[in-house]
Amino acid sequence: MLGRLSFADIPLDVPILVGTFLGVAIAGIAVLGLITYFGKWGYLWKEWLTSVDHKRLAVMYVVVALLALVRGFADAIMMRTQLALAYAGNPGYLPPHHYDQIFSAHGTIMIFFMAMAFMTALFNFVVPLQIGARDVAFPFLNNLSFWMTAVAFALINVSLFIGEFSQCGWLAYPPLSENQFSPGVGVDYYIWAVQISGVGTLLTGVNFFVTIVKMRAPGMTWMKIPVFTWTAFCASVLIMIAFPVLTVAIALLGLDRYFGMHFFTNDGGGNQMLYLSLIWTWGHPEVYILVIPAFGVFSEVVPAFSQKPIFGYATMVYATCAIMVLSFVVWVHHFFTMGAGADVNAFFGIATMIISIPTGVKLFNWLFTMYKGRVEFHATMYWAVGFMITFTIGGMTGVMMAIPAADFVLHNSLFLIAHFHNVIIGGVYFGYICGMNFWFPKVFGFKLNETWGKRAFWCWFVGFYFAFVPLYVLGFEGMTRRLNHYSNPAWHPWLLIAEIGAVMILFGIVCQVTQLYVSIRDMNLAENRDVTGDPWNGRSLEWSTSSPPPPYNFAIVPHVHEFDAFMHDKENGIDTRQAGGPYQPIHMPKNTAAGFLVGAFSFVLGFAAIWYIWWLAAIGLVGVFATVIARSANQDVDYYIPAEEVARIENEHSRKLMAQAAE
Amino acid sequence: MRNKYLKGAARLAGLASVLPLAGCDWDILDPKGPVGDQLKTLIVESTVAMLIVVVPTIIMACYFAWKYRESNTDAEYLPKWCHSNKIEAAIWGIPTLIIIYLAVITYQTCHSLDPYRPLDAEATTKPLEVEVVALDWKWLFIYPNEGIATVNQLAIPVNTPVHFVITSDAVMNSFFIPRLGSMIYAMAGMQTQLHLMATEAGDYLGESANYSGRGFSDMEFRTLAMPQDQYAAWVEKVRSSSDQLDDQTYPRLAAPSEAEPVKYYSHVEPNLFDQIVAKYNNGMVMDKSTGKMIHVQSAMSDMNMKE
Amino acid sequence: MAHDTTLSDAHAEHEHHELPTVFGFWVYLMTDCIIFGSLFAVFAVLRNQYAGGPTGKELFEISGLALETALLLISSITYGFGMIAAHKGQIKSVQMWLAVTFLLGLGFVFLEVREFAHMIADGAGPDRSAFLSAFFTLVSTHGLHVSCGLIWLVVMIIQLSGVSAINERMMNKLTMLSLFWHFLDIVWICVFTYVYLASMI
Amino acid sequence: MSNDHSAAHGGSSHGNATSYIIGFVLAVILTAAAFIVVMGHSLSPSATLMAITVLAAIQVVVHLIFFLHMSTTAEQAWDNKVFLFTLGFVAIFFVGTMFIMDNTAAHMMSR
Repeated sequence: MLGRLSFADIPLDVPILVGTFLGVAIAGIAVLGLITYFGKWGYLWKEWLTSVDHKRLAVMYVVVALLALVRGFADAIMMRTQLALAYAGNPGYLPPHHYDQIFSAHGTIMIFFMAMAFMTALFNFVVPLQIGARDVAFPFLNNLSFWMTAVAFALINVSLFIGEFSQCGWLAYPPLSENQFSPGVGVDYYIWAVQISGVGTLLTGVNFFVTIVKMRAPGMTWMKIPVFTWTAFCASVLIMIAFPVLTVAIALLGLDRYFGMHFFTNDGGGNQMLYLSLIWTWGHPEVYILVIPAFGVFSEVVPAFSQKPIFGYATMVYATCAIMVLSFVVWVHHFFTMGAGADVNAFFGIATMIISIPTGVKLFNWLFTMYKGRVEFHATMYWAVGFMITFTIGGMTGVMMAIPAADFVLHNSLFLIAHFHNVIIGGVYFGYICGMNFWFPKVFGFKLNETWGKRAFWCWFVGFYFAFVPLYVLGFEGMTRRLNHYSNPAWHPWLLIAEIGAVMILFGIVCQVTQLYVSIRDMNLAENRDVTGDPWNGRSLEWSTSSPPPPYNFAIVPHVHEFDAFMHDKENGIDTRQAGGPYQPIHMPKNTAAGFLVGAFSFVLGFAAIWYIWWLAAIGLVGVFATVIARSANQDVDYYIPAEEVARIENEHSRKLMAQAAE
Repeated sequence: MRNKYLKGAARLAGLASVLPLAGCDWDILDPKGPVGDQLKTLIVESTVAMLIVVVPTIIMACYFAWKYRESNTDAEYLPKWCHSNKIEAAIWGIPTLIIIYLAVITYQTCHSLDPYRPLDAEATTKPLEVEVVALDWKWLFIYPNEGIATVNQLAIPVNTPVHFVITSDAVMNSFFIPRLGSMIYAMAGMQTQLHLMATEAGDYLGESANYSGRGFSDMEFRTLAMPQDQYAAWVEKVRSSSDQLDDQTYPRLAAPSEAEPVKYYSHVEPNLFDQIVAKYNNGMVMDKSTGKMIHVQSAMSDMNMKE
Repeated sequence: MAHDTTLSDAHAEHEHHELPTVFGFWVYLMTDCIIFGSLFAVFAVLRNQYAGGPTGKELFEISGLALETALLLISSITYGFGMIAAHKGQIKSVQMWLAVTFLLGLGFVFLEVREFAHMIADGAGPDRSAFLSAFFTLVSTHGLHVSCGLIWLVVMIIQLSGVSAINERMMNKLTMLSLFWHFLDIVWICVFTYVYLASMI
Repeated sequence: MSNDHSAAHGGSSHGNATSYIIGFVLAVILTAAAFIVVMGHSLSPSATLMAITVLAAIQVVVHLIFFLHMSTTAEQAWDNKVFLFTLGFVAIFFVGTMFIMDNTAAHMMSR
C-alpha cells in the first residue's frame, strides 16, 4: 500500500533533523495560524496563489528563492563547520551519510531553487515592464511554471524528514547514482525534484522568448531593447536549448534506476562518460543562464547610478549574444581529466577561453559607464562595484582551469570550488541582490533601507574573500572537494579561516533580513515612499509607471522612440504615460487555480514514484492530465477592466505626480 | 563608506601578498617531478599573462568609482558620452591578444602534457609498469612485471618514469598524486593511462579526486618515492608477504570497506587487471599490441566477483 | 506591424488578436526537437553495445516497420484534410477527419506495442543491453508523443461537438495539434531511417 | 499583429488539398525508395547509409513545406529562425557528442 515507505524512514534518530523538523513545524504552524487569525486565506488564494499577474508571480518567486537561500546556506555553514572540526582523527559532528546529503542538497538547492528562482523573479518583474507589455505571452503558463518550481522545492525539503536525499553530489554522476551503488530513495528525490522544476524552467524560457519576440511596444526595435531584456532573451534561448538535454539526461538515469536499463551502468554496455557529456551540455549553458541576467542587472544599475547612458550599447548586445552561442561548444571543460585525447581537450579549452573576451568587454563597458559620470553610492551600486572586482578574479581563475593541462591538477580540487563560488556569488548572487535593491521600490512602492543594505554588502563582500580565498590555497595544497574529514594538518588553519568567512556571510544574511524588516517598518516615511514611480531617475520604460504598477502595467501602451526610451521622453518633454487618455477597456487574463492543481498533482506523482506507491502515482498523473484538459475546455479565461476604472487609477497617479512636483 | 572601501581593498591586497610567500610548500606549486614542474610553469605563466588585464581592471573599478563619485564635482561629467571607437578597439583587442597567447600555450601543453604521452625520459629509461584499480574505497596497485600487488601504498623508484594503466572495479574515481602532477579518471570497463615520474625521494599523498561515496574521505594512499636500491628491498619485502591475490581473495578485497590498511600481496594472478576490465566488456579486452578485442579467460564468474 | 496586439486588445472584440499562441507552440516543439536530438545522439553512441544480446539486424522486421510507417504517413494527410475542412468551417467534416486520424494513430501505437511485447517476450527487453535501452527509449518516446496526440485528438473531437462555429481559440488548438502531429511524422522519418533501416543494412 | 488568427501558420499558407496530395505522393515515393534501397542490398553498406540519409533529408524538407507549410514569407521569419537555430544546436550537439565519445572510447581501449 505504501510502497517502500515505512515508519523507519523517518529519521527520528538524528537530533539535527528532529530539531529542524520541530523548528519548521512550529514556524509553519505559526504562519498558518497568523493567516487564519487575520482571515487572509481568501485573499492569499484569490490574489496571490492563483494569480497570473507577472508582478505577483515575481514576488512569489523571490519568496521561494529566499527560502532556498536560507536552506542552502544552512547546508553550507554546516559543511564548513564540519571541515573546521574534522581533522587528525576527529570525525567531526556529521557522519558521511549525513554530510554527503548536505553537500548534494546544497548544490542542487542553490542552483535550481535559489539562483533559478531568483532569476525568474527578475525576468517576471522587469521584462514585461521594460518592453511596454501588459503581461507575458502566456500568463497561465507563467503561473504553472511557478508552481512546478515551488512544489519541486517542497519535494526536496520533504526528503529531510521522510527518507533521505541523494548522496551523489549535485549532478549525481553515475555509476554512483545507479541502483547498484545508491539503492535508497535519495537519488529518486533528486531526479523528481530536478525534473519537475525543469519543466517549470523550460516553460519560463519559452514564455519569455515569445514575449520578447512578439510583444514589444511599438517602436522598440531590436537595437532599442534595454540590456536587461536582451540578457533575459539570451538566457531564455539558452534555457530552451539546454533544459531539454537535462531532462533527457536525468530521465535516462531514472530509466536505469526504475527499469534496470543500461544507459550509464558499469555493465550491460552502459557508458557513464555519456552522462557526463549530456549533463554538462546542459550544465555549462546553465551557468551562463544564471550569470547573463546578472550582467543585465548591472547594465541597468551602473548607468542609472552613474547618471550616464551605458557605454557601448551595441557592443554589449553583441558580446551577450557571443557568450550565448559560445556556451554551447565548451562543455568538455568540465571533464578534461576523463581521458579524452589532446585534440578534443585543446578544442574545448580554447573555445572556453574565447568566452572570456566578450565577458571582459562587458566588464570594461561597465567601467567606462562610470568613467566621467556622477557615481551615486547607493547600496545597489556597492553590489555592482563589488561584483566588478570579485568577478574579475573569478574569471581569471576560470581561464586557468580552461587550460586542460592546468586543469589536470586543479580539477575537482577546492580550487574549483573557490572558482565557481567566485563567479556564482560574486557574479550571480551580487547581481540578483543588486537587482532586488534596484527594483524593490518599483515592486512595493517604497525603498529598501540603505544602511542595512550597505552592511549586508560589506559582510558578504569581506566574508566571501575570507571564505573562498583559503579554498584557492587548499586547492594548491592538493585538497579535493567533498571530503568529510582529512588527516593533513596543513589544511586545517585555512579551513578555520574559511569558517570565519562563512560566519561573516551569515551576518550578511542577517543584515539582509534586518534590511527587509527595517524597510517594511519604515515604509511610510516620506523619504522611503516612492510616489513618482521613478526613484532613481531611471532610463527604461518600467520607471514610467506608478510604483507598484497597476495590474495592466500601461493604460496606454507607450511608443518607443529611442534606446533608453523613458529617459528620451523625459529629456524631450514627452509624456510616456499619455496621461488623460482617452482610455479604453483593457483585456486581462483571469486568475486560475489550474497551475496550482497541476503543481500539486505533480508533487503527488513525484512523491509516490519515489516511494514506489504506484496507485498514488497513477492518481497524480491522471490529475495532471485531467487538469490540463479541463483548463483547455474552460472558456471563461479573461475579463475586461472598464475604461472608467483605468481612468480612475491613472488620474489618481497623475494627481500624486503633480502633488510631488509642486513640493 | 569610502574609507571602508579602501579598507576592503587593503585587506585584499594583504591577503594577495601572503599568497606567493606561503606558496613555496604547497603541493601543486612545489612539485617533485617533471610533469608537475611543467604544470607549475604553465600555471604561473598563464596567471601572469592574465594579470596584465586583471590588475588594471580591478584598479580601474576602484579608481573610476572613487574619482567619479557624485560628491567630487571637480571631476569631468559627460552625461551623454557613451561611445568611443578607440576604447572599443582596446577592450576587444587586448583581451584577444592575451587569449591568442593562451590558446597557443594551451594547444602546446595539451599535447606535451597529454597523460597518454610517454615522458621524454622513457626514451632512455624503461618505465615501471603499474596497474591501478580503484575499488570501494581503496586503491589496488598491481606490478605486473614483478608479480606483486599492494593496497593503498605505491612505491616507485626515483628518476624512473612510471606508466600507470588505470581502471575501476566500482564507481568513477580519479587517480591523483598532487606532488607529481596530472590526475585522470578511473572508470569500470575502461583503461586510462598516465605517465608520471618522481625526481625526489619522499612520501607523497595520493588520493581520489572524484567523489565516490561513503568511504571516499579515507580513500588515500601513500606514494613512496625511493632510491632504486631501497625500491628493490621494498619489492622483496612485498614478496615475503604471506598473502596472495587470486580469484579467491580478490572478491573479498573488492567488497566495500573503509579506511583500509596497507596490504602486500606476494603473488598476483597474471591477467587479473585484464579480467577486471573485461568483466564489464562482455569478457573482451583490447590487446595492447594489435589493437584487436580478444576474449579474456577468467576463472571468476564475471559479474559476481565482488560478492 | 508586429506589435499591435496589446494596443488592439483594447478594441472590444473578444477572440480576435489572441496572444502569439501558435508561435509559442512552435517554439515549444523546437525544445521537443532537442529532446529527440539528444535521444538520437544517445542511440548513436550506444548503437553497438549489444552486451552479448541480440542486434538490430536480428530483431527488426521490415514488414511491421513498413506498415507502421504507412499508417503514420496516411494519418498525416487525413489530418491535413481535417485542417482544410476547419478553414472552411465544416465542423462535422473536421470531426470525421480527426476520427480517421485517431484510428490510424491508434493502429500505429498498437503495432508498436505489439512489436515491443514480442521483443520483451523473446528476452530482448530494454534491460538486456545498452543498445536495447537506447532503442526502446527513443522509439517509445516517439510512441508516447503519438499517444498524447491521440488523447488530444479525442479532446478536440469532443470539444468540437459542443460548438456551432470554429472560433479563434479552437482554430489555434487545431493548428497546434496539426504542427504536433506533422512534427511527429518528421521524427518518425528519422527513426525509421536511423534506427531501423540503418541497422538492417 | 500579423499572425492574426492561426498565427504564422495560418492565413494564406494553411495549404489546400492539392498541396497535401503532392506532399503525400512525394513522401510515399521517398519512403518506398528508402525501403527498397535497404531491402535490395544492391549498394555497399556505406553507400546505402548515404542513400537513405539523403532520402530522409529530402523527405523532412517535403514534410516541412507541404505539411507544416513552412515558407520564407516575412511573417514566418521568426519561425524559420527558431527552427534553423534549433537545427544548428542539434548538429553541434550530435557531432560534438560523437566526437568526444568516439575519441574517449579509442583512448580507453574499450569496445
